[in-house]
Amino acid sequence: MKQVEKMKVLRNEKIARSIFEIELEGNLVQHMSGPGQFVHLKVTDGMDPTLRRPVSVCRYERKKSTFTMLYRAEGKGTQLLSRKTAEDTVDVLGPLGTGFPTDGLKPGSRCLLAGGGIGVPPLYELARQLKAGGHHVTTVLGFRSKEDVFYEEAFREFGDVYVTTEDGTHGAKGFVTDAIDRHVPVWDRYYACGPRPMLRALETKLGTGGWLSLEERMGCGIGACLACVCDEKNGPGYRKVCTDGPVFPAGEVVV
Amino acid sequence: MKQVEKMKVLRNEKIARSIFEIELEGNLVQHMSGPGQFVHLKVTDGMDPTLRRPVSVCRYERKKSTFTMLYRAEGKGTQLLSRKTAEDTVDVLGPLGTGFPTDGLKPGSRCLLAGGGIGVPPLYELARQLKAGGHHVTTVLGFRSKEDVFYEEAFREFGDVYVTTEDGTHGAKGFVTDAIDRHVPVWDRYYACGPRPMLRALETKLGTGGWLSLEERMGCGIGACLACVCDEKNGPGYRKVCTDGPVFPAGEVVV
Amino acid sequence: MTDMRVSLPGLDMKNPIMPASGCFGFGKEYSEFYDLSLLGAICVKAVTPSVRKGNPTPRVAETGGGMLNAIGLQNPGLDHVMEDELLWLQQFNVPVIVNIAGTTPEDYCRVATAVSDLPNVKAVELNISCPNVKEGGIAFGTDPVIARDLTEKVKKVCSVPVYVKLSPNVTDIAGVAQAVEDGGADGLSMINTLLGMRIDLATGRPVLANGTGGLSGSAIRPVAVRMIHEVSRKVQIPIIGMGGVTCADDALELILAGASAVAVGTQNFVDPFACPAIIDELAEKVSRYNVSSIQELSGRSWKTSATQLLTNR
Amino acid sequence: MTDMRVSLPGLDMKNPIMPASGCFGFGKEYSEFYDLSLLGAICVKAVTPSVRKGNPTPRVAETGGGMLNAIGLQNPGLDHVMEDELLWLQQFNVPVIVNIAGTTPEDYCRVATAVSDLPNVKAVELNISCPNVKEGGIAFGTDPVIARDLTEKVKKVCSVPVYVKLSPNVTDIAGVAQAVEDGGADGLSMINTLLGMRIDLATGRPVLANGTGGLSGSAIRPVAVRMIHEVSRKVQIPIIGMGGVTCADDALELILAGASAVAVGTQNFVDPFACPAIIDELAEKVSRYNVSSIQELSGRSWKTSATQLLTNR
Ligand SMILES: Cc1cc2nc3c(=O)[nH]c(=O)nc-3n(C[C@H](O)[C@H](O)[C@H](O)COP(=O)(O)OP(=O)(O)OC[C@H]3O[C@@H](n4cnc5c(N)ncnc54)[C@H](O)[C@@H]3O)c2cc1C
Ligand SMILES: Cc1cc2nc3c(=O)[nH]c(=O)nc-3n(C[C@H](O)[C@H](O)[C@H](O)COP(=O)(O)OP(=O)(O)OC[C@H]3O[C@@H](n4cnc5c(N)ncnc54)[C@H](O)[C@@H]3O)c2cc1C
Ligand SMILES: Cc1cc2nc3c(=O)[nH]c(=O)nc-3n(C[C@H](O)[C@H](O)[C@H](O)COP(=O)(O)O)c2cc1C
Ligand SMILES: Cc1cc2nc3c(=O)[nH]c(=O)nc-3n(C[C@H](O)[C@H](O)[C@H](O)COP(=O)(O)O)c2cc1C
Ligand code: FES
Ligand code: FES
Repeated sequence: MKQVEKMKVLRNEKIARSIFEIELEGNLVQHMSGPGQFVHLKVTDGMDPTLRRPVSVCRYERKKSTFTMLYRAEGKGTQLLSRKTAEDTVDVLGPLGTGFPTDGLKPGSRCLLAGGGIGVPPLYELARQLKAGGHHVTTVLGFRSKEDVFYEEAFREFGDVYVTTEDGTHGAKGFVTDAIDRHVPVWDRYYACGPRPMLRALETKLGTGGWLSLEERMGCGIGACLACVCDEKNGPGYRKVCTDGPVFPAGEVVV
Repeated sequence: MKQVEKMKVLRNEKIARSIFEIELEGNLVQHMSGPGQFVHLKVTDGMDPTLRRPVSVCRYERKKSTFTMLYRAEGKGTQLLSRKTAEDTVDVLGPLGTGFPTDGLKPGSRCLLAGGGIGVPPLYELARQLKAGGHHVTTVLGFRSKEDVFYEEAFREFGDVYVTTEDGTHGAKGFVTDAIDRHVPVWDRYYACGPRPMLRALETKLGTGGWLSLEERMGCGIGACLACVCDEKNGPGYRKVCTDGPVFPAGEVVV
Repeated sequence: MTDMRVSLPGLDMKNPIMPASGCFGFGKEYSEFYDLSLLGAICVKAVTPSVRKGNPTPRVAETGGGMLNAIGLQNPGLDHVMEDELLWLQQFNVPVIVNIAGTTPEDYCRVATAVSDLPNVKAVELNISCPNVKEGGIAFGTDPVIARDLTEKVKKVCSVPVYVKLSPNVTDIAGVAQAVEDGGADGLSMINTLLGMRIDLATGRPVLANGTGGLSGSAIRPVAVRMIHEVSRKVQIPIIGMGGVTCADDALELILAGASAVAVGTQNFVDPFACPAIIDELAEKVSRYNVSSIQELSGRSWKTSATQLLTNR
Repeated sequence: MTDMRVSLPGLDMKNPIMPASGCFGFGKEYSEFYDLSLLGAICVKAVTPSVRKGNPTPRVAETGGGMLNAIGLQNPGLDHVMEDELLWLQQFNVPVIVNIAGTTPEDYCRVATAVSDLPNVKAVELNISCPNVKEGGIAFGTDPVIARDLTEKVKKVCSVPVYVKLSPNVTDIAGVAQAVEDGGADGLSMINTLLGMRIDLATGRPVLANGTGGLSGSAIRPVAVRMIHEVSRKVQIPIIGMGGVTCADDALELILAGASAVAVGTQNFVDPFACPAIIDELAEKVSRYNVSSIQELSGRSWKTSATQLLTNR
């Protein structure tokens, strides 16, 4: 069930260049139903900025009624969010969207997780749940530069981690696709989240058998305004990123 | 010299129904040149609300570089201001306007100060300076109701104080003009600040020989936009409340 | 307790608040948040005879105090809307207004004829003001002669009252309003979005794939107020007001300007509970006025001279 | 360092930023804050042949993301402006644009003839778009034929280049723009304010004594961008863009849309240092683009296809 809740900020700290980690507490967490969902945030009481901001759930703890997000403080909304401190509240609409499926996998499956930049966060909860489900997780993370890298160690808890940077200042120089070529010859299913060019490259290289998480500009976040549509790959129809997605099977929609 | 300065909030507390007292610290105080001036406040970094808010200087301490304002938290801007806490900053444009003159008075003059509601604050610094200048101060304050009364004791420091409330819940029932009738038969000069109907009544009753502080909706606050004009009483011209005023000699402009 | 009911041609409303077309889909998504029967009415997304895919993305952009959209009238087409969406809405005790768009008068007539047969469709709203499509849409709304002609044609075939939704992107909105009144319109809806654009500073190109889009939200409320104020003085038919309503005070402003009912658009995206929240708050606010029915407040800004309208304040 | 100079008919500007008419008086007040020679140009408050008292107060009202004003062209009249204000401005090394208003073409001609004799007056701007006066003003700006005729008349008598300031309150702004271009205008200024209104909920009456007022500020920037984008493609003369500019990014947006220079209005009230702050910030922002002169960015939104314009980001 989708909720609107003023959730309490437990902490909000910078973990890499422009990247913040925020933890919120509230009842809404009870409704989260798996990795890859997102929430739609109103960061101020006033009307500036006007629209909510969609941000992925990075991890959630149902027992503690808390969840964590990682976000890049760049524009007006995310910058305001970065100024929130413990005891402040954030108006959260969520949980929203259809996340990464973890069912239908044979026990002990080899899962490849590929994340680029600020697309990395939702893969964390995914990795955790896959590992808990007895699967093997290999994570490939791509960043621009050394200062942008985050959560490399966090992912190591769940399996092998390969990091690439575009300028080679950390990990291997290149893109996630290069690291996959080199280190991940086989996998049973792949999951990816990141910028469109990365998703396109992955889909081309790895084909179907994977799941892609998309970003699109949003209005309502709940399926009513039709701002966030993407086209069906083979057909005249469309999908809404906010409700049908943000996660789609590779090959279903035009990335 | 007019300045723009991010001034530090020292304290900000409620002192009556919807009425707050805020103390700010900064270099701008050095430029204040007498009672009755005002400042133009920007209460947020963003653009909501758009315009600055004019608020009178209630008292200032040049040595400590601090000044105090009293304001009614009612609309969007003043409500945001009321949420500021110590260590926050407020963007202040000022000091602005031409305040109450205290010169030209014979030593030991009897000064009548009449304030209504949120028009009371600028009279405080005036009373202080008049008293320091060796004059006799009598203050008449009018409020709606008991809960709205503030600074009654503060003014007692400088001389007699008579309070009226419209509903009679505190002091005498009635208006400041009633209290003047009853208690202040003679005076050498009067000063007034409050709602227009009060100023009109005072001007009619007391005639010239006084100074009135006016309010008007403002744009720039510095004389450029012509939002805040009032008409000359005897002539085709006009005056700008923000620069020629807010204080005018009784009889000069149409109140 | 002030009477909050509003009675307009075809529409017996419990209160004057409805969602604005295109900002509420066909209601399903918001029914997950509250009972749609609470609403005064529901105005659904624009319907065209056949399915329409709309514009490429990005379709929305944020602006100071508002947003731009260029959805482009995406909708599943008349048949699907009739069989699925409007049928589904019958479970609620709320009048439905069907917003209609098209590229020819025949398009409008076809949709109007079909939907006006449904028991819960109590009125249609002719969208002659959509700025986001190349053909039709806004073209009908900028020329008074064409607007009147379209209204007449639809009136002939439509068995429920016809509201015409006006575009603010005109020199003389009162002229268009009077023309559609002459054409037989039962009411007006105003305003649709203002044509706007944002440019992405990184690419140097418009943010919206469509280039221009429709500006909505707080930013446009003063324009809506002045247009409703102007038009309501010149026509006899009632006005459903919209444009930047975010709270009960905003709705009241449009009503005092001359609107009889108020539609809430963009604010639904900010707060999914916007409509019921405004309905509750409005009842509380209106109780402070010295009126027995909210209808008495419509057009008070020009019907009576300045008086302290509020009883306690 | 990118070349920030901009050269427009009559105006050799150090940078593309100037205060907008009516938001800067005749400069005196702002000269207390900074050296006016820093500005690209100065556009002064509207001048009419004789003194004008303007509208009653309240003359301003705040709105979501903007403000309304109904000053009503108050000004001390041509003689006083010539002898006092414009003379005083000669001490600064900055071209002056005189904004002119009137109720007849003769009014405009008279002021234009007189002020164009002054050495520091490098251009005039015909305000055919003031929404706050009953006669003249906006009437000249909504009819292309009248607008062209006025432009022609002023061109005949005026010895400096003539800019015409367009009203956004029209169905077809490009039509008006083309008409004044045909009439011989050397440049365009756009946009003036959108006609708006606010109503006081306590009294039920308009907040402004004048009823309606002109909407300015962030709220209208998307409308300015789309109109500049549209008009700049259709005319050959340069555009001074304005409408909701609060920072260098906003100015850049108008330039990419098609403006050659940018005027800052309402933001001067929010921050008296707005113009010099934007000038500094703009130089820094523009240095990130791969251009040698800021003039190359004008109209890039439609002159070139989508490319990553920024060199580093
Ligand atoms: C399903 C989903 C999940 C996301 N998860 C994350 C996450 O975990 N961490 C994170 O940092 N970011 C995430 N994003 C991107 C995030 O929504 C944008 O970075 C954010 O909206 C930008 O807001 P701003 O205030 O910084 O920028 P502004 O420039 O002020 O934004 C202006 C407008 O554009 C929209 N916008 C700008 N960039 C994007 C974008 N990339 N995607 C969608 N809308 C955008 C904003 O929402 C707003 O409406 C996600 C986006 C989607 C759709
Ligand atoms: C010279 C001067 C001195 C003042 N001194 C004080 C003071 O010491 N304490 C105090 O509480 N108030 C004072 N006021 C009034 C104060 O400016 C308004 O109460 C305040 O601007 C209202 O802002 P808001 O955000 O509460 O209201 P909103 O309703 O959000 O205001 C909307 C707009 O209307 C303007 N406005 C509303 N009421 C007034 C008003 N009465 N006068 C001028 N503009 C108004 C606001 O500035 C703003 O532009 C003074 C006004 C002037 C002109
Ligand atoms: C995303 C979106 C889609 C819209 N779609 C339609 C539509 O299909 N038909 C229509 O008549 N108006 C449409 N509108 C206009 C609204 O109904 C309304 O007139 C406008 O948004 C102003 O109201 P607001 O400021 O409350 O949003 C749409 C507006 C938005 C924001
Ligand atoms: C208080 C005020 C007074 C104005 N006076 C004039 C004027 O005299 N002549 C004119 O052409 N425009 C006038 N304008 C319009 C501005 O020059 C400008 O076109 C408009 O405000 C949009 O820019 P902005 O959003 O940056 O304010 C005035 C605007 C304001 C806010
Ligand atoms: S954001 Fe509104 S439908 Fe997806
Ligand atoms: S507020 Fe601008 S002139 Fe007084």
